[in-house]
Amino acid sequence: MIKNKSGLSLVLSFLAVTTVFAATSPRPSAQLPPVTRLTAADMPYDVGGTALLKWDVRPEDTPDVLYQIYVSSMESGGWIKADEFPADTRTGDGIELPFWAWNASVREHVVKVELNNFYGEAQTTGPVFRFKVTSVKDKKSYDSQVVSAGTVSNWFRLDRLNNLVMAILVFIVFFWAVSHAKRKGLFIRRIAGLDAIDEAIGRATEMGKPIYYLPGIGNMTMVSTIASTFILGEVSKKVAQYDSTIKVPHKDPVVMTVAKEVVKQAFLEAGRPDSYREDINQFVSYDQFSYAASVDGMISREKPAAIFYMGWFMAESLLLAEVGSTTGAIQIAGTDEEAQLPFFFTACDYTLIGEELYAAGAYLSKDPMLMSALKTQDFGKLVVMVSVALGGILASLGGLMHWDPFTRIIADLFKAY
Amino acid sequence: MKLIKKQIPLAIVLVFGTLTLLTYFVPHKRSVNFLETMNKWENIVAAFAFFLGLINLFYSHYTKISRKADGWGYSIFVYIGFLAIAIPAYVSHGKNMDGSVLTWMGWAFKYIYNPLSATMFAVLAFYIVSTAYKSFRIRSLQAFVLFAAAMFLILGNVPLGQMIWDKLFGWTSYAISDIVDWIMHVPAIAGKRGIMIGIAIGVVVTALKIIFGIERQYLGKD
Amino acid sequence: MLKEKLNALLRIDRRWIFLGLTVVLFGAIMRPLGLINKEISKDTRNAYDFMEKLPAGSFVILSLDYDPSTAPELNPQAVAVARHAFRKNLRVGVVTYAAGATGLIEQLFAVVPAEFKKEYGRDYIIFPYQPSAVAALTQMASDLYGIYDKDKDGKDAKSMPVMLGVKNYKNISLVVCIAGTQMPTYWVQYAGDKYGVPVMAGVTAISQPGYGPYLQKKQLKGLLGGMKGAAEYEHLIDTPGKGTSGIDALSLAHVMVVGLIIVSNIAMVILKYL
Amino acid sequence: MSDTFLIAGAWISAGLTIFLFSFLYKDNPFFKVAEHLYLGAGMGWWAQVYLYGVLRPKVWAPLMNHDWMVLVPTFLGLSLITQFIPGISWISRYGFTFLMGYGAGLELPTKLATDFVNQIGGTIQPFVNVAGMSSFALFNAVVIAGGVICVLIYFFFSVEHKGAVKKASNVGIYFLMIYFGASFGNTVMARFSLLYGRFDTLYTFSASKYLYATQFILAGLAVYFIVHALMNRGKKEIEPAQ
Repeated sequence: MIKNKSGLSLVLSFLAVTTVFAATSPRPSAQLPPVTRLTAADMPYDVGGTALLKWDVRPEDTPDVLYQIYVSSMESGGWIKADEFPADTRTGDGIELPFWAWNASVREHVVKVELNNFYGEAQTTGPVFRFKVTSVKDKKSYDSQVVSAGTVSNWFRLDRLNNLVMAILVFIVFFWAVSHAKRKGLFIRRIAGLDAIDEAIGRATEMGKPIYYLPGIGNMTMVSTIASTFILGEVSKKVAQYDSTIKVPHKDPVVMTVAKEVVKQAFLEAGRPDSYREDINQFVSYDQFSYAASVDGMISREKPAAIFYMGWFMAESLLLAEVGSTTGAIQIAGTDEEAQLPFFFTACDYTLIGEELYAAGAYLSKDPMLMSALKTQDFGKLVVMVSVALGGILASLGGLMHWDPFTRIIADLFKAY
Repeated sequence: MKLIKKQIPLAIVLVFGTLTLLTYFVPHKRSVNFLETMNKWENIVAAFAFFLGLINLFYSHYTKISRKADGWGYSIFVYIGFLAIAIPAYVSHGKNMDGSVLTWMGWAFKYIYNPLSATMFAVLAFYIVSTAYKSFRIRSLQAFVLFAAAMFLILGNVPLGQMIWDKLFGWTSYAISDIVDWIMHVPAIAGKRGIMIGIAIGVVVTALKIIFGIERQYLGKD
Repeated sequence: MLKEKLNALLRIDRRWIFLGLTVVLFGAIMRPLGLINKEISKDTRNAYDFMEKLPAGSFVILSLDYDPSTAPELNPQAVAVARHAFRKNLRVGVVTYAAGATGLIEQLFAVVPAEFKKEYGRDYIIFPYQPSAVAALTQMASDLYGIYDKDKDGKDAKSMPVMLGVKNYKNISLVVCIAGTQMPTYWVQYAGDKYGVPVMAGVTAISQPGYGPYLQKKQLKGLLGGMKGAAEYEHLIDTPGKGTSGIDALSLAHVMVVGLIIVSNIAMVILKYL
Repeated sequence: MSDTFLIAGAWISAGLTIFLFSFLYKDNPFFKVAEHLYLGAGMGWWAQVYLYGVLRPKVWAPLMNHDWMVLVPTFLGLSLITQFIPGISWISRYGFTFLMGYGAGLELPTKLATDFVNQIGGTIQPFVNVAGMSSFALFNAVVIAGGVICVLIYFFFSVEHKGAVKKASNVGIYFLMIYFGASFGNTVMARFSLLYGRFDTLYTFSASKYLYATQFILAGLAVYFIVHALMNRGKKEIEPAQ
């Protein structure tokens, strides 16, 4: 990929300069040797238009020395100043690339030259450009030899390899989980909040008061709503068994149609199809606050024994949970909307936090898709736990012992480029 | 028929999903050009998605009026509200300002849409106060920790709270802003990061399911 | 006897509490306490320092994605940040991905640039709303004119002096996203992490704690949170505005909330154990 | 724009604000009217933004310049709308699958980078400088790393929570509680700020310059509630949410 046409001249000048260098090593400060062993190449892993110049770090690289980079598109002359910087800066470790894609050496100056800044973008990828580095000290400048290179459009971001590996791992684990879930089922621990559901339904039956189940204001594409309908199935099955009553007010008509099916099925499975009534599910309002106001009214009139809030809730959580708590009902909530969790947590007896809601849905339904998604998430968490624990220990070890290349490897592995 | 109804759409999602995904790993000019075309297309298609919401709202209130459902009279105001903005917008050719002078549309924005939109959520401030009084119950150690963190934040956020802290706990030599900064930058980060990582994998799995046509709820029923 | 009274106190009609809040807050607006927020959080200071260090003439993107429903919190932030940018003689490009924001943006930029004698087209430019934030953010990595070819009035953007030498993220020194939506996350995810452009944000107080992980990892260079963030930034640029007066007015109401929680819980404890 | 219109604007603005607030006393027709106006006005505003800001420059103008490539996304976009037409609603799948494919393809690797790989990196990173770190900074780094692990254990569903796992997950809950507490505390400020914004406007409009808009409208609404209460005296009113 590197179109380096300076090979021969480079060797020649190298020979020439090393002899000079050897002869006059303790030189007076006014004199500065020109830069040698300059190479130009294409910047890897990019779209093109950026060239990479490298040359060795020298003992003369003090802050008062300046390097100037010149670029030209012509056979001779036509130099444009592309960059200028103090000689003690810009080494190989300044380029942000991981260890597997880049050798970050502090013994080398590395400078990226963005050709697009000086030439039209269409002409920068492909043609050969010429470069030279001029060292400046005390207003005197010393040119290096001229090297040339062209840039190309690359095909792979090697620096993003860690991301690709992780993506492929997630891919494999997910499809493995799907096939396992379908054949043998997967283990998911029982969610503590589910015990509270039984207790709440039991109490409602004793008191002879109704149960409210609010499926949130989300639509059927949301994982939280899907999980909520599975939990609704389980709750209504228990309700049917205990011969208690349940009410499910809705904001989304599509969710309502799904919920109707779910409740009907649950009553059938519990052997009580006779107690199923169409008005268990009722549509209240399309509008968030009107919905909340109407449901608040229903709750404060009927004073239910238990209220479930499961699904996607927004600001109305505040209005609902407060009224519920003042009626003295047992309240069990579950949502993945973080901003609402504090209100549920303070006003309810039990709260399923975020993924616990999905897990409860998966646990109850054994739905292979929910299960495998959850399993893949668990896999991801495992990766994080192990990496954080091991990486933390190794990084501090490396830090204490000053093994810089070692700590760099750890840091690079967990960095997105 | 199944081909054009189902298989081609699923092929579209597979092909466009995979190609767009690959642009992340392929820096080549062709990949950039492809992505640029996709960006422009996506931007236009997404614009039409707005009309779904518009038609949905108009239709649902139209049926309410035509069926004379409960409170159908209010539904008329949905159309009135729409026209109250749309007509001035048409008159002002979609411009808010004419130099430094409000146009009709700017006026409608400032005095109709702005107060409505702002007040809808300002109402919640009242419910926060009554929730704090009526249902914020410190029932357990967990709830107490939540309460304590909230307390530091509430006091630290306002100057009067900072003064009260200094009066009562000034002797500890910790300013409340130090404590708030610590809460926000140490334990809260751990909590949020723990939630975030699980959700990130969930999102990745969902994206995978969409690309491979496993997740197709959004297609609707046949 | 005490128990009955306490019970009655806890069951008080919530409209009395509403009235209490109205009195406390409206009173504070009519008669300000005059307290000034002096404690500056680390994140606000980082944001200020980052902007302060930019050389004059740098091109900065202001992504203003809030509609009237969160404007009282976020508009003061936007005003303070815009003032700072103009004072530093930075070039400002305004974008938005919230349709409700367009009117607020025009009202804001009808006032603030004039304070610094800044001219439209030379010192700042306002781009029109775009429906797909992800597409626009991705496009700006290679060629922003692919989507932002025209400004809000339909004039050619590329030929304006303010856009001189600006083509993609490589020419953009900073993105400040002030949003009541998920936009800061999008900026981090689709621009900051992916293409390496520095991003900082101003967000509502509700979402502020959620951005901690991005701040710790320096994916966000700084963060203003809610009205307090605005007040802090106003203090740093030494130009008090709506944030400073607002946070003062909120003082009493905040203390009232703390008081209510404590009083009601003490009452509960007495009812339960005495 | 003349003063008359500004005063009219103040009255409308103050009126709509107070109508929405009247919900706090109880649900009433004024609130419902304002609420429905809000839905419509929001759509009206969005419609004009899309029309003048997007469709005209992005679709209409290129078509006028014979840029036919725009037709592809336009057809995909229009296909979305067939969703409402029974029988041909399947056409909308073409638009939806394009949107979903593009979105999912872009999101997958970037989400992994931002919320996964970088978050692991962020947790480990402080330990690299362990040698030159203050003991407090080291303590914080350990708390963050330990906290992240404990929270993840709390959300780990593949093993039963017993013994050490249960202890760790219990510690995880406390980290979540601190996070939620911080978020609760800040929510208070956020909601109050919005209310402050509205009250500030109402206060402005209560000036004589605006002919005391706030006071008059408040008084009018109070009269309505009193009259309404008097007229319904004796009838058992359905108690609204208390």
